[in-house]
Amino acid sequence: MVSRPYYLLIRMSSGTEQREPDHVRTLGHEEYDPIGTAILIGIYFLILVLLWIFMYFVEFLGNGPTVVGMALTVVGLA
Amino acid sequence: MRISKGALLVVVAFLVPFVVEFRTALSWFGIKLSILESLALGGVLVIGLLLWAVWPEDGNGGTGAAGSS
Amino acid sequence: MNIHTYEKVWIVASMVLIVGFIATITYGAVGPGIAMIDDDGGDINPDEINDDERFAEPGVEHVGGNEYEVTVVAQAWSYTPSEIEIPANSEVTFYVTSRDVTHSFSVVGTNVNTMVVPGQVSEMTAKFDEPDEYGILCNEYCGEYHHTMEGKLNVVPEDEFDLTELSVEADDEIDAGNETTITANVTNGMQEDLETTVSLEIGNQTQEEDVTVPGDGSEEVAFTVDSADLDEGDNDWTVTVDDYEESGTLSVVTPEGNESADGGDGDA
Amino acid sequence: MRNAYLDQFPDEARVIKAAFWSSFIALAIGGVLGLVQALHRTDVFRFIQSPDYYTVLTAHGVLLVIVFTIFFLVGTFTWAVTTSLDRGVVDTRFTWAWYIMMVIGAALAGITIFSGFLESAPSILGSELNADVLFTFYAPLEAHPFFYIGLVVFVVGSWLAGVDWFRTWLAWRRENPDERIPLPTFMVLTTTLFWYICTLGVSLSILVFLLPWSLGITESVNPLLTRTMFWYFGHAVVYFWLMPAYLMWYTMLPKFSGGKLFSDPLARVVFVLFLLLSTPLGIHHQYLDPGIAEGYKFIAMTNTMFLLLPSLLTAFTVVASMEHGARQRGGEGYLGWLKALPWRDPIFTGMALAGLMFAAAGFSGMINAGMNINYLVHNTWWVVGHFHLTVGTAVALTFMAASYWFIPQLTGKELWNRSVALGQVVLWFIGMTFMTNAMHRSGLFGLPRRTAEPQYQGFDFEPAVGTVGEINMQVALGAVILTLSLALFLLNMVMTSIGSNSESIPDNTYADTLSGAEDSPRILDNLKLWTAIAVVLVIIAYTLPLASIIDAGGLFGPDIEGFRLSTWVDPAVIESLSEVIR
Repeated sequence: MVSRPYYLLIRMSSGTEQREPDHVRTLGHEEYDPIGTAILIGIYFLILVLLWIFMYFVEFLGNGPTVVGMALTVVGLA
Repeated sequence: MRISKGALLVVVAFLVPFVVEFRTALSWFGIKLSILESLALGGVLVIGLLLWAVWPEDGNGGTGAAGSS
Repeated sequence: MNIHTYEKVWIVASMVLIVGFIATITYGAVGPGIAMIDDDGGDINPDEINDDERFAEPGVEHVGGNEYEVTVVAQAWSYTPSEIEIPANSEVTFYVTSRDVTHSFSVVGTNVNTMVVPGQVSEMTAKFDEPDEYGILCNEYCGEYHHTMEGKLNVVPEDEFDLTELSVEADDEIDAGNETTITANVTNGMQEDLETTVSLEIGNQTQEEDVTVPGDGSEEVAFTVDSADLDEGDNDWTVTVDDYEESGTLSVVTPEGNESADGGDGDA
Repeated sequence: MRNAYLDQFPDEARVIKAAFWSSFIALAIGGVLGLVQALHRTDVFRFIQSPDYYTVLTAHGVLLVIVFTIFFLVGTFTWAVTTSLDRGVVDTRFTWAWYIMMVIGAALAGITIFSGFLESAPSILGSELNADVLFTFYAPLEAHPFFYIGLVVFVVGSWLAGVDWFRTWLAWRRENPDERIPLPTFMVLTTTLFWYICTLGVSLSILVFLLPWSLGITESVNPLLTRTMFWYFGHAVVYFWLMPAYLMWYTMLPKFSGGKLFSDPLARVVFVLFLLLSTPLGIHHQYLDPGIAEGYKFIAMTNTMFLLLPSLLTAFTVVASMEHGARQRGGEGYLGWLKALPWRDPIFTGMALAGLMFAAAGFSGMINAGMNINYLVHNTWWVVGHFHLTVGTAVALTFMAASYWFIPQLTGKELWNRSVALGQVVLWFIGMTFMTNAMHRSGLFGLPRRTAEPQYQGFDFEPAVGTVGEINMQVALGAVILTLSLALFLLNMVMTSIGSNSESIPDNTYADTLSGAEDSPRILDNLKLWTAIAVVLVIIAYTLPLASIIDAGGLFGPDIEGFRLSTWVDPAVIESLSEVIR
């Protein structure tokens, strides 16, 4: 029923796993690609970028008047 | 059941931030939902979700990963 | 180290995000020229606020052109002045300090917002392009009536704004037959000269005089009033400069021992 | 044979249990006070006077962000050290000593705060007993000396807890000279190190300036200096609360998901970054403070932004570990694996929802960190929304979920009701959604935080979206749901504790790793090196700002006396003010 070679059907010996009857296979580091994680975190990245742009350029810069420098202050430290 | 009861509960819970934030987001585009409309939208989504969840899965009928709980 | 490819990609993406944030903020500082509140305001001893050149008389001052300075003293639980009026299309530098505990000076619905720490002067400059009315509130806890600490900032149309002040010196009474002077003192807080007309209405008479009040100066206009032109008893007068006016009453009295003494001083 | 924590370390289990219960008591009181505030300031239901609101707020803040979190932390860390080193603490009497010290400190500060409710508080040491100064106790607002003493005693207690963990680790090191530090212990030690670094600031501020001043020994303080020293500690402390939650996400959540931790080396890197960067960024809380040059604020901002990195890395590692679990449980597809996660399990679900809320908090935190954008949100309700997502959800919800695992481990009794527990964590999530969404939105139009009645005479707020009334309703609704959730949690804890012994408690273990410690360079374990770099970074970030503040205002400020605004005010002033208010 499970076709891919690295899906090993095992029973965990550890007592903690007794509550996990649906543990069906064991994946090692090499054969596991967290593709779902990559997708989720990609979505998160997009949300962050879009909301940042919205917050900075629409909400913040649109919320004037704003404190401005008498002369242009150039921040160049660090 | 297409989804475990626990997962269903969590998905229903997720609808709350979805509707709340969706309402906020819509208003940026000038679409303003009243509280009643938002509640109705939430209700429709919950019912839709419940129907989807209890509808028998068509095609290959495994019980799914978490069907046992 | 054994780092998965996806994770490497994510580390790079995270760094891009971080650098992008810093770049946006730097753009805000350089492009629109947004400055942070900093140590330019200097420090001040809270006990000496009343003796301080800047804070002794808090309020609006004209610097020149469209530049203004507003000094504000915050204390539990009010601002002095509590209502600020400035013209539209102006560049305003606020100086705010605290007499007692930490407050804030936050103009609601704008990005003009600073902490007010005792011992420090918060200095910030902002441009007000359009007429509007803003609330000011304290957003730092400053004691049990913190929530009552508020003020107002009114940005009025340019042509409705001036820093003119009018004060009038006048006698209360004048002996019949004599002359007196009503002196109007017009102060001009703006740096430019103010050309205006001072007028006095008394009885059914009107006197007018055109004056030029120098920038940041004052001018006195003296109107001579002859009791002969007035009714016996109380005469209401009004001095007007632009939108400002001051009123009073001048009583014409008959000096004692005068021939018309008919058992009563005037209409008392 | 049962092998719960209680069976392995019965003596330590008793101390940890005591610490957890101290934490729960603070949570219960602080949580109820939160409801009082939410209903009061939204004008839904007012039964206290507005001046008392600030006493409530002080108690809510101190009890939840100091007492609740840190008691839970010391319990968790003691568990983590003993479990991962597989040895008990060196001497439980010492463990009890620091625990009792922390209790005394918390009680002293707590009693002082609560005296603020009394009509006429007792006068001790020459001043009235109260501390309406909020969690930040900015001078020259002045609290009773007992408040400061209580805080210091509590913090010193936590220092001794750190000594206890280090001692235990050193004892283990002698027995295992060549082994890598187990990951949970590594996390505990790095966190403790930055706790030492950051609390130095606030302790000095209290011991050198605030306490002598409140006792009348010194005459004056420099408000900007004590404020800066507070924030030197004030942001690192939020990472201190967060680290036990991170520890749970890294070392327990993968196991509850049915998988293993994706990467031990990266977990170590993350904690090293926290050690390095947690402290030299406190000035980002002072972006709008006068008296601090823009350059220092910019440095604090870059440090803050780079501190996003460990949290972003954590997001990946933790989600990947969950996915690993889901796939081992048979999950398939790009996102279909999400269905295979154990959503029935309140421990897993609570932690997963907490992590999700933390992702949202990450965004509002980025806004807070963005120096000039801070003008928009500084001291508005936005900030309150932010930290109710972080400490109020990421931390609190993780702690509550973890308690469903810990309490059975520590008592040998089975959890009273798993369904109630599941409902509880979901309710917390829903309540927080309502509350924080409204708070964030209201910040954008300038609704202030820390204000009993944000209803002003001279002006109204102009929300771009919705109405103020709607915002208030949402917050009140959220607060009620949260209180209900809190009550269910406490009920479950009490019922579990009075239940009967069970033999079916799972073993006390923590998650395995896919990529273990052997994959990480040994230098990561060199705590001396990282501490030294952390200290250098602190010196770079703070020497110049502190020097210029002291240079301008002097160590003790320009003759600034204390203000105890609750007792100092002339009653006539209050009378006339309340006239105005009516």
